Amino acid sequence: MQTHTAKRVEIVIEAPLENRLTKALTEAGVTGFTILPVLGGSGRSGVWTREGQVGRAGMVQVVCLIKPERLDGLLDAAFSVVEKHIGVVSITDAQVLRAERF
Amino acid sequence: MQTHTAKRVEIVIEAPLENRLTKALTEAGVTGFTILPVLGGSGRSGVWTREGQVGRAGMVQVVCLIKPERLDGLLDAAFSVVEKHIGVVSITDAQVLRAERF
Amino acid sequence: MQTHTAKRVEIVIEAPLENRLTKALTEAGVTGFTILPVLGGSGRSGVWTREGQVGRAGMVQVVCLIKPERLDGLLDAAFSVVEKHIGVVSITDAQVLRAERF
Amino acid sequence: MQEILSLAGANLISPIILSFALGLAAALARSDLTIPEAVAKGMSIYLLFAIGFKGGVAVSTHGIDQTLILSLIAGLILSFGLPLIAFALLRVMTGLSNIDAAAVAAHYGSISIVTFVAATSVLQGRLIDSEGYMVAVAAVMEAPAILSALWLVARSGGGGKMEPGLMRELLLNGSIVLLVGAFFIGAITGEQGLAEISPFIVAPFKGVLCLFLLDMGLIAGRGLRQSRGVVGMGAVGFAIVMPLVGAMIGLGAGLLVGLSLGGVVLMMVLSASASYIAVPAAMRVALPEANPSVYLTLSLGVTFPFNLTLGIPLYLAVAQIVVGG
Amino acid sequence: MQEILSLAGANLISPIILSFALGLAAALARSDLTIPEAVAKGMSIYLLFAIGFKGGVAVSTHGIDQTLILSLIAGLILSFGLPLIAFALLRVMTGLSNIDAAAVAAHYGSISIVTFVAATSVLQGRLIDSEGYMVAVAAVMEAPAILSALWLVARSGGGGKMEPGLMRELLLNGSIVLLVGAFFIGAITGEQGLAEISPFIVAPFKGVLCLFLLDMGLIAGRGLRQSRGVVGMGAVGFAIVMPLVGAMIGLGAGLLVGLSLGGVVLMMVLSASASYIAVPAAMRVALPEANPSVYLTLSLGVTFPFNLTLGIPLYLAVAQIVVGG
Amino acid sequence: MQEILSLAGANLISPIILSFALGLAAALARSDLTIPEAVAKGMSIYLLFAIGFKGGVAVSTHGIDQTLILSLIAGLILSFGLPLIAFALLRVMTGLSNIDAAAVAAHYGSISIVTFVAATSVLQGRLIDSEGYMVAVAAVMEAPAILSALWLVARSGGGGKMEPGLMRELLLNGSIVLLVGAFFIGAITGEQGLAEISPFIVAPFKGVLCLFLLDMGLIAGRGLRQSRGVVGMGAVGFAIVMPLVGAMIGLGAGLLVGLSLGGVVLMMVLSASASYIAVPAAMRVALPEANPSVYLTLSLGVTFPFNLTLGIPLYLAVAQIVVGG
Ligand SMILES: Nc1ncnc2c1ncn2[C@@H]1O[C@H](COP(=O)(O)O)[C@@H](O)[C@H]1O
Ligand SMILES: Nc1ncnc2c1ncn2[C@@H]1O[C@H](COP(=O)(O)O)[C@@H](O)[C@H]1O
Ligand SMILES: Nc1ncnc2c1ncn2[C@@H]1O[C@H](COP(=O)(O)O)[C@@H](O)[C@H]1O
Ligand code: NA
Ligand code: NA
Ligand code: NA
Repeated sequence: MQTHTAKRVEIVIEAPLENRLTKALTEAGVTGFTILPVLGGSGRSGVWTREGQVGRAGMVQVVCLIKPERLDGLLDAAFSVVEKHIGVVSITDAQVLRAERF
Repeated sequence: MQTHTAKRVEIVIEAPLENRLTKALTEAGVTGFTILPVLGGSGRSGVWTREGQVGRAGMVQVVCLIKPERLDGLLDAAFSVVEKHIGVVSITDAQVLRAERF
Repeated sequence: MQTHTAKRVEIVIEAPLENRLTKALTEAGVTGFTILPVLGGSGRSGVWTREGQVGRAGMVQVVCLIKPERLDGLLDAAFSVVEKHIGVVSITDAQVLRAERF
Repeated sequence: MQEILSLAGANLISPIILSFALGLAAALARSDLTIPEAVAKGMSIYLLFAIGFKGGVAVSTHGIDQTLILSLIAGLILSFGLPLIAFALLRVMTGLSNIDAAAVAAHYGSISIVTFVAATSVLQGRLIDSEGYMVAVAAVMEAPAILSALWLVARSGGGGKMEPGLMRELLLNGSIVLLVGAFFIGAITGEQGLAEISPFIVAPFKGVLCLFLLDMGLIAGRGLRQSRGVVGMGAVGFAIVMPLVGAMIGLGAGLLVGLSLGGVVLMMVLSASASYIAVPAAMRVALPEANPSVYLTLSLGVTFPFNLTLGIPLYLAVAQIVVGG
Repeated sequence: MQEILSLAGANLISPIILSFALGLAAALARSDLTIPEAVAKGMSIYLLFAIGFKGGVAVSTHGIDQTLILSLIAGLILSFGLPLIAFALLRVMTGLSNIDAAAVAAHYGSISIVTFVAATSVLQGRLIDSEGYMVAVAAVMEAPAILSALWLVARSGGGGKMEPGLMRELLLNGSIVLLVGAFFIGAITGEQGLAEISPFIVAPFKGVLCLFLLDMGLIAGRGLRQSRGVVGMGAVGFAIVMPLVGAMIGLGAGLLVGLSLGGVVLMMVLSASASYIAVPAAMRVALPEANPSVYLTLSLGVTFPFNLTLGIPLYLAVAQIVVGG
Repeated sequence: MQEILSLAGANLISPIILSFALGLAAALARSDLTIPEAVAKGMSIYLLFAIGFKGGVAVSTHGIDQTLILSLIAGLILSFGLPLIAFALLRVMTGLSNIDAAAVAAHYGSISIVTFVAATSVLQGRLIDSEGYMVAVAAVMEAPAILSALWLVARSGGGGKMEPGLMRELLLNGSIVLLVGAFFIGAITGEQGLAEISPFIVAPFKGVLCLFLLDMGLIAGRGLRQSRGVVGMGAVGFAIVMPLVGAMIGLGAGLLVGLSLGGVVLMMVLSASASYIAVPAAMRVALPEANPSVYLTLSLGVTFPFNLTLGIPLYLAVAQIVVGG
């Protein structure tokens, strides 16, 4: 089956920043993303868990599949939001079906 | 530690199609998969979120690790379900422990 | 934007083992990880779903981004926990922003 | 007319309607107020269980009416038939494609159980009795409309073939199973069963309904905000005309079958209401090319609030005039 | 006999049992009816809190019985001892491996709090009092059986060593902490505390129990569907014989300790019931080689419904004959 | 003094406080007891809806007091002003950075709705009436403190500029919208609306509050366990002194405005309490450099339990002495 080269960017970011991140991504021309819930984690700022939380606590993982040539725009947009905040960004090489979608 | 080459296929698909997808995968000889919840996302068909939904709304992410030689069969099976539907498919090169499992 | 080579390790493991895994990882010097919920899945031990479960049932996915040179330590630690249990481990090559964090 | 207005006015300032309005306003103002998916699903399970159970108890108390079978048959016919009328109206009033029109039509043949519950609540508030088995009629009306819609699409050569397994899925749909199951539990355990669990399923019912309608308002508002421009004025007009047409046909059916005043009102409400939970999911499987924004906006964004606020009191007033009482 | 049957009959048509049956039937028919995990967990937290609290209030009202300590000790001994009997029975009746047999045995030494709750409900329905601290006995019986099972495995050289930290995890298990904690809150705040929150923990209790049992039915049905062929007839036989054996031993213990009729019944029920929440999770840590399908199918798929439907009325009838009353 | 102690004693053994203590103890002992996020959010939605609604009904019954507007203005001024006092205290008592101190100050200018609810509960238990619109005062006090904190940071050149959109987010925050919305629904539907849903929002209220406080205890305990060493003794001292200072200022404001005894107590409680839901999320957006462990430990780990256990009875006693009654 015909596949196309793409980048898979996965950003773990604090939930209160989710809207700002997706807005920045959209403004940078990212046309699609998927948001996964996160149960908990650990990092330099300590251990945390979503259990029992009431407010907009915790983190989410935003996944974007994009054409490789759009990666830099996306990373700039993501970085502008993640910069001062807690969170991690990873990029992997991927193949996608139906390239017209990205 | 000894690792083995594999493909990691991640399919974001509408929740009402989940059963059909996993059935097609199983019929194509895929022996294992993991289903992750999805909170929301955005794509050509607009923005959506799982919050407050009652029915089988929203999407899920199905993750399959498979031997590279089984990739084509899997993609054919996945595509037959995803084809007319909303959803994205990405493939990344991975290493796995315990190859006998895939 | 400057990125750095890293490994993305994704471990699907039974929820009752989560604490033991993250403890082993921490002892192996892994400084960060993220835990994603899992809805269900299928493997050699059959099909399962989280729906309606009451106890610490089901599985979780632990994601670690690490410097490549720490991969072996991490895999040894992970394997010591996963070994006798249900679960899968996959490793992909990734790029990360802000290498000082890993 | 005077009476209809005062009825509608009284209806409009009930906590239930105001909760819906609050959700709608919050979503339109882009507040981050949300109800977790699990809680929303939990409330819907509670409501289905309670309404089914109470219907069953009513049947066990009042006995099985001769009209029970007739009502079920009427429900079946309505659910099969209303999509055809809806489809014809849509062809006249809107420029929707065949497939979109068929998908919308399926929603209007099926029912909204929350609208049904709200109507029951209004009837109770006015001490009007209704046949307990109307719950079973509601269950019977959930799925057939989908078949009619698929037939409409197939007829015009547009695909929409019956997926293998879809039929079973439709009939064993979670809400139908829960509603019918609870109905039978209520019918078997009767007044005694009700006494055991009524502090759970009767007393707090309206309060739960408020929070559930808050959630429906949030979802409807979010949908309206995102679908600006997706549906034209014609489609919006349809979403108000169709419930009126449906209600009139339901009125006829209720009279023919010989239902009580309350039963007639509920038959009107079932016919007038449009699904927004079960049918959308089925459409994603059976008619994936149809645009979800269209049918969700119409059924949840227009018809649902219309029925909730103006429709129910109107149908009640009309039924009172026709049936007397 | 006559009486046992009529008791069982009355028990079978209670909303609680019928809700379980509905869940079971829905899952076996592959309906997509599900209850969200968070809602199921929420209901279990509610039930544990309510049952613990009410037990504590009962103790604060009736005072601490001389038999309290004896009952706790009896519970400990039963939980340690029943797995040995279960293991022996399993060796005779089934071809399960040592490890699988030990894992199953752990479940039967521990308890099912929902079965306990259902029994309490039946007792209340018949206006039979029971010792409030039986809740504490239930808590005490949760964990020891796991140690016996590990010892059984270790003895036969099959690994199953005590993982570091497991002991603390078992004793500070969420359900035990909640049950015991609520028990103390109830004991401290007494009747006055109960008055404050009884519209929450008393009135709607049975209704919540219905929905919870609906969920248990769904899980049990799903499990049964997936485990066809995993457990043989011998194992199924064990899952019916073992509760009977357990109940008889519990009867003896209850009489020895000097419990009231209600207390004896509850002791029988605790001994007869098998864990399907806490112990399975512990087994995944301590005996990962044991097959979860086997122990879940037996404890949740066979023993749980058996106790719920036939077991409880049977134990009650037997206790009434023996104790009188 | 005697009386304060007995009041505090009675307060300490209420099911609500003991539930909090249970959660705290369970988390500190590292039990795996947790309440699912969706259930916790569901309970908070329930509590906000109920408290808002009841406040609205009280206003609709007792009419709008002259002091309503004055109270709202007092609330605004307190929320803007208290952070400045808190900041000054923090500079004196602790070595926190400007940014951390400002972030903590924001929490103490804002309010804890659960503390408010617990105080209402204590007042009701003592049959002391209070102004229904104090709920609206609570809503008004949620957000302004955040602006003061940002101003404090900006003044010292430390960034903390007002993010675009943050203002709208703060005002349309889910809890504010729900609280105010339910308040209006209650005010519009009045006693009649309350009668319809009181079995849902009145009767089980305290029980739900118990489980919610169990969850708060779990979170607070988890936080305390993880933040050992993060906050010094000075900061802990601040977290006990600041509520006392806040309460005294609230007392003055309440007297100036002319509130009833109950209203004065609630004004004290609002001033004394610190936010741990809305403000932390806003701080992550507006002052990401501030350390969440510091402000969460102080507001949820120290001030919240202090107010819940000793603070409320103390404030009530003081108010009774000053106001009389
Ligand atoms: N190396 C890592 N791998 C995966 N997730 C991480 C990693 N480091 C941090 N995270 C996630 O990002 C959150 C914040 O990280 P930090 O900013 O280091 O406190 C953590 O709680 C984790 O969920
Ligand atoms: N480029 C993308 N990257 C990640 N997820 C995507 C992307 N495009 C679409 N999706 C996901 O797939 C769903 C449907 O996409 P679409 O069919 O484009 O509307 C979206 O709501 C997202 O959850
Ligand atoms: N090939 C695979 N790809 C993705 N997930 C898998 C795979 N195999 C197993 N899993 C996950 O691991 C769980 C246990 O697998 P197993 O030990 O094979 O029963 C399954 O239920 C899946 O969630
Ligand atoms: Na209809
Ligand atoms: Na037992
Ligand atoms: Na304050």
